[in-house]
Amino acid sequence: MDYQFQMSGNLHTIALEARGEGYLVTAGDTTFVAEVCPLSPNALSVLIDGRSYTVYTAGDGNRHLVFCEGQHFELIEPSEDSDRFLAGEGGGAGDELMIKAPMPGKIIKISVSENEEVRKNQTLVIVEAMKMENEIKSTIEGVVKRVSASPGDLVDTDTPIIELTKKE
Amino acid sequence: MDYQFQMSGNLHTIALEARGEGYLVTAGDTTFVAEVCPLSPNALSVLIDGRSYTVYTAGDGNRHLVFCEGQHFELIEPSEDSDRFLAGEGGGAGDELMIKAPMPGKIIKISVSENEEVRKNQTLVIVEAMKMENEIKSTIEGVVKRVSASPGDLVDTDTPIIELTKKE
Amino acid sequence: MFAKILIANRGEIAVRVMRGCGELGIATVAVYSDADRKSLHVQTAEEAVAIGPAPAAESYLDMERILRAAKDTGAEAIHPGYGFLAENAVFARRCEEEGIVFIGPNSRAMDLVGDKVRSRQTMEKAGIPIIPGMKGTISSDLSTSAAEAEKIGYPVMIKASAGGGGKGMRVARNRDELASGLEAGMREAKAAFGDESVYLEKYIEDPRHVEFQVLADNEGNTVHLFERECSIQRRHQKIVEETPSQALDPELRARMGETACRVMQVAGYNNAGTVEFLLDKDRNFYFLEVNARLQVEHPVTELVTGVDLVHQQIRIAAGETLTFRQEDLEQKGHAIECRIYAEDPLRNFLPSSGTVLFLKEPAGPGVRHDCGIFGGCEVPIYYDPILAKLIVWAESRDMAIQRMLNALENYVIMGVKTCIGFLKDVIDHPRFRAGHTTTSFIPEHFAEWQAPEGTADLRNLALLAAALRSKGGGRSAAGPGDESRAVPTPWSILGKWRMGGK
Amino acid sequence: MFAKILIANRGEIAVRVMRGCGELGIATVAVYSDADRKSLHVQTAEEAVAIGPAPAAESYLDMERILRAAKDTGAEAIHPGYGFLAENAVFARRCEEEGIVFIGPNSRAMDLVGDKVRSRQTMEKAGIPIIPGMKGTISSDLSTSAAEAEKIGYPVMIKASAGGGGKGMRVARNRDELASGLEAGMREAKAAFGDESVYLEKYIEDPRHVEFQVLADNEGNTVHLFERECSIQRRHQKIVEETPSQALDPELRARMGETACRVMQVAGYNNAGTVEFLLDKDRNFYFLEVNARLQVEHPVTELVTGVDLVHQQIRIAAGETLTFRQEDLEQKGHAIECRIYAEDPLRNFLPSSGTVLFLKEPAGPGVRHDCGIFGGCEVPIYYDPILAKLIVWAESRDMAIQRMLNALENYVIMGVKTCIGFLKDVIDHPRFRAGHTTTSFIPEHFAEWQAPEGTADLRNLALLAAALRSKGGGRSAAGPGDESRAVPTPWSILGKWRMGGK
Repeated sequence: MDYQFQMSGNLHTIALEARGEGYLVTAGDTTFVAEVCPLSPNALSVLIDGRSYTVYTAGDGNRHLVFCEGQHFELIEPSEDSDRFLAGEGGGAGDELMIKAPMPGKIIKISVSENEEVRKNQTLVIVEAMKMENEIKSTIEGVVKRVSASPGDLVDTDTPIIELTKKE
Repeated sequence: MDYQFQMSGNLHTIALEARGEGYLVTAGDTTFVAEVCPLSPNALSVLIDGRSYTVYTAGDGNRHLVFCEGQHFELIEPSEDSDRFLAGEGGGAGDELMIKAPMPGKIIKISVSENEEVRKNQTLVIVEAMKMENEIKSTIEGVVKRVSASPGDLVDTDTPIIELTKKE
Repeated sequence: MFAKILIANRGEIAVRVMRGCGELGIATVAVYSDADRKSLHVQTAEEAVAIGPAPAAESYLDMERILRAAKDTGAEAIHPGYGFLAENAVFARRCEEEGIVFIGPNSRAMDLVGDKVRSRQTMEKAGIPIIPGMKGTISSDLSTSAAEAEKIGYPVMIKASAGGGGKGMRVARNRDELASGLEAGMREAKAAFGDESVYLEKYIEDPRHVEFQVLADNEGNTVHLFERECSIQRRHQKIVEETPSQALDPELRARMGETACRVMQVAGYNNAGTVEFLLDKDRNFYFLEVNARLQVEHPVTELVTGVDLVHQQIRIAAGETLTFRQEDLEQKGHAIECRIYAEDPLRNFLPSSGTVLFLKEPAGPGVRHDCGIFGGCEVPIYYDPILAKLIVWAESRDMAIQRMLNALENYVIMGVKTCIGFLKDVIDHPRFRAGHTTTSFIPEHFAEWQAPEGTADLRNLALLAAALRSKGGGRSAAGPGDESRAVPTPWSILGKWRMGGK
Repeated sequence: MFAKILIANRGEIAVRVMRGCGELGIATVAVYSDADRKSLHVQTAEEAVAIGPAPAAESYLDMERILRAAKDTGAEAIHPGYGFLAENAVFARRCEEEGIVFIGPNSRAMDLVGDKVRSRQTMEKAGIPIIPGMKGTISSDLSTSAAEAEKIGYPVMIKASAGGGGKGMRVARNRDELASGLEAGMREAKAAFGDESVYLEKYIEDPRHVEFQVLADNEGNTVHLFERECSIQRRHQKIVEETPSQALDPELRARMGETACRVMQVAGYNNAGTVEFLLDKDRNFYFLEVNARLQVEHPVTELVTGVDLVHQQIRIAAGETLTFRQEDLEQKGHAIECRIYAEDPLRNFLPSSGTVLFLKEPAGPGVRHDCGIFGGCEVPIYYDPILAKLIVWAESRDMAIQRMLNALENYVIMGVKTCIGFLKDVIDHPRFRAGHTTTSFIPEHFAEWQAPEGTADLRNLALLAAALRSKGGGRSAAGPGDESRAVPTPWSILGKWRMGGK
């Protein structure tokens, strides 16, 4: 069976084939046999060529979180929403213009108004969470196209706050 | 809603009625309001009149295991099998005559044979588990009616091994 | 001794204090906001009282509700933990008025040390070395404060008078930064402590932050329990602490310890408290302030001295006399603490909130985990993002470092971002291993930090695990109606294949 | 130092040794039987090698398979843990032959101390006090052994020559008991150690069991790390250990410690080992035997001396010299260990096996949990039923007792029976609190032990929890087709009601 996951911005394909107590795994150019033993709903023991790995997992919806040997991985399973998702993540340069809330919190101050010119590193907005104020600064020189939040608003991660247009 | 459970050999009834963030609980003569907050699939936080209890649970089939404030409880939920279950538990005096395996293990030696007379405290059978030998002794004076296992047999908890008849 | 204590706090410190109470045979009362019904401190206490909505100002900072909870439950004393009302002299006084013992210093001493400006003046008069700085609280008038700043000489540090924990602190290297720093600092101070007063002082470049733990009973017996080095900071907030400090020798340690005891005696201080010093490159030390509370980093002192500070706080508050003198105390081995915050080191340590989907606590010989969370708990946005503290003890600093690295490597929190991966690289850094820890360590060596990518092998393992978790069953699998969804384990396809294979 | 070590064991001790290796930067190889694929030690190691079927004789006791696993993985040394091959001189010799370092004493010393009869003779000759008893291995001929028993004087103790851990031990108070005891003891000895030899000795009534931890490097430097009192036993097997012993004063401690070092020097012993003594009511002590391994109860010594015994074992095996002398060592505070067995105290401590359905580990300052299980693991019937060890340290014995009680109270294992509830009552017993611990403590005070019933309040809580877990939804609920079964939380009806109520 083939599976596809988005990890660190790239789409990866993995194929599993039952083999003894585990699987013949093909991932990219690599093929290996993994002996797999489920330990609990959140943990797997995997033996690959005598190496022992304990893999911890969790997730919600189509998001899989994996921890192994001190490293965290986040894998998104493409679904019906995947086109939207891929578009959002892959936006690249255009993204720099949308200032989003970096975390859930409360907007304390918006320091710019629409049509105002901003210079690089100028403070645009201050968001408070867990009693810490966080200044969000402009990464570009530009003009404020739209302000879509107000002081006092509660925002979630990635809530759009300010849209900038790059200076020519 | 009413529920019935077997606990420490007695049948208990408990009735729950939704009440705010919890339940109005009626158990025997007692009525109390419990505010209940699930913490995980294995844990509940319960507030009763300001007292805070964390209750841990697990189980399999119709058996519920509960731990609270250092105490363990085992509750059996009556099912279609419940009659058989109740009969098995309630056997009383008659049970003394059936010698059962006290734990999963291996029969090392059976020291008596059918029709043999046994005195109180005489060793009947030796079961080994986890490298420890456990002698099972007769609690009565009697006669061996039947031996239903052999040395080398693997037995589970409560597997019948020897049936005794009481001496008149 | 008290029969019942109310703990006016939440999270790991509330749990840790409750453990200490339990060991002294004292019943505990938790208070909780609406955001904390599920929290660990509510589960740990014998009793729990709801004290209001999620925002701290309406719950954990509401003195009257907390006092009422204590009265209603018959608690004879209140332990404030750290943060919230811990260093609030008004609250200490209200407790005194209500006949409830406040487990901390007397309100007069707290008044003094809590006012950073007045305490510095007092200490300066008593001959304690202090950092050059402003003598009074600053006005919000920029030109006055700019003149003060220029007199001290840039860079200057803006600090909250009522402050602590890095809140309201800003460095200003010029007049522009002073203007924005003052505004933000005062707003943060107001939000965190209900008092917007700030002051300025000379910013000492690249110092070490060395503090001394002090215990003073109600009869004036005062001892110090040696130092903690807390130089590793980000956003002016400590994340790694250790003891002994690599910067002290026995002579300097003794001198600083004596100074710390003298500070407390001058302040008329009782109970547990910490005297903070800056130590510059030339081994000059300056009195910074007194932390009139149990510190986040108190466990390293406990592990190295064997003294339980929570027990001592409670005993002193109950009127007991210290049972040891300075000469009975010694440092044994080495202890390091890492603070585990819900924050994203890749996004300027911004707090992270949400549900802890999975938790595996580190364990093993010499490993202590003071934990405020559990698998399934919520990390609310309303409070300090500290989740837990990982503390290790070992015979030597090298071994403590190794033990800490192993513990961090085996510490799993999924669902909220934490600084665990970042801390591993901090602890493993050659400069840290060599003991070159100054307050500029993080900005200097970790400004451009990136999380390690993970080897190709591990990425393949992650793909394998995700595939086994996948309910979709892959591109070629059956649709949502597939019966495999009913299997109660997430390893649904594994279960199916196994069954087929046997 | 070694780059890679194979741990020839399972369960908590394998995990604990692996942790110690990790801290020294040493990679670890686990070996596992078919019953242990899921076990914690396999997860903890970097590499894992299957070595055969579940019965220990075909896996953990199979020297050649273990040696092959070491060769195949390139392990330079083998740590045997305790039990299994730990005190098998043949195995130690096979390791020497294969050029693999056996982490334990040299095979010649192990030969000597492993033969309880010969070691007693040797020690007697060297002037070490021993218990009166038979000089040779007993024959299976009853009349000969009965004559020996009468010469020593009943009661006598039957002991396995190769033994340890209570296996093969029987007390005989008359000729009848001698006959059945010999038979069972020899069979158990054979099963446990592959050697049925047993011997007899005088049974000393109600003694204390006090042992001394010794470390000896390969150059003959020998130090002791003070005593452990291990008198609390059931079925001749320790379940509670502590240090310091309440029975020793500094003079007796020094005398016994010196004797312990002398025993090891006489035996030509190197690496870590323990000298066991019986201490009678008149404070006479008798050499019992040497345990030529890391003991189950080693953590209490670690907590009180600050010395990591696993690190020391590995360092000594790698040829390092001890870095401390006797005068550098001291006891600080008090440590207690409780062994957590899968057993039913209400059924004569019969082993319990099965699946651990839920585990909540105890935690907190001063609490160490050396754990061999996890939630969801299987406890196989094939091996020693030890699941974990709970060890606490505190400044005083009283506080250690309180800490242990709290930790036991918050220790949840569901699915297999354990001795946790029993241990709580042992630790809380006035005679234990008073330090009156002798080997007859359990039979004397706990023969009729019953688990506490639980208050009516707790029983009602249990009913409430079971009702909320109930999938059946009560007498009046829908049948098996009910959709509520699909809800992934066990709190299905709760979820439904909540949703309705909001």
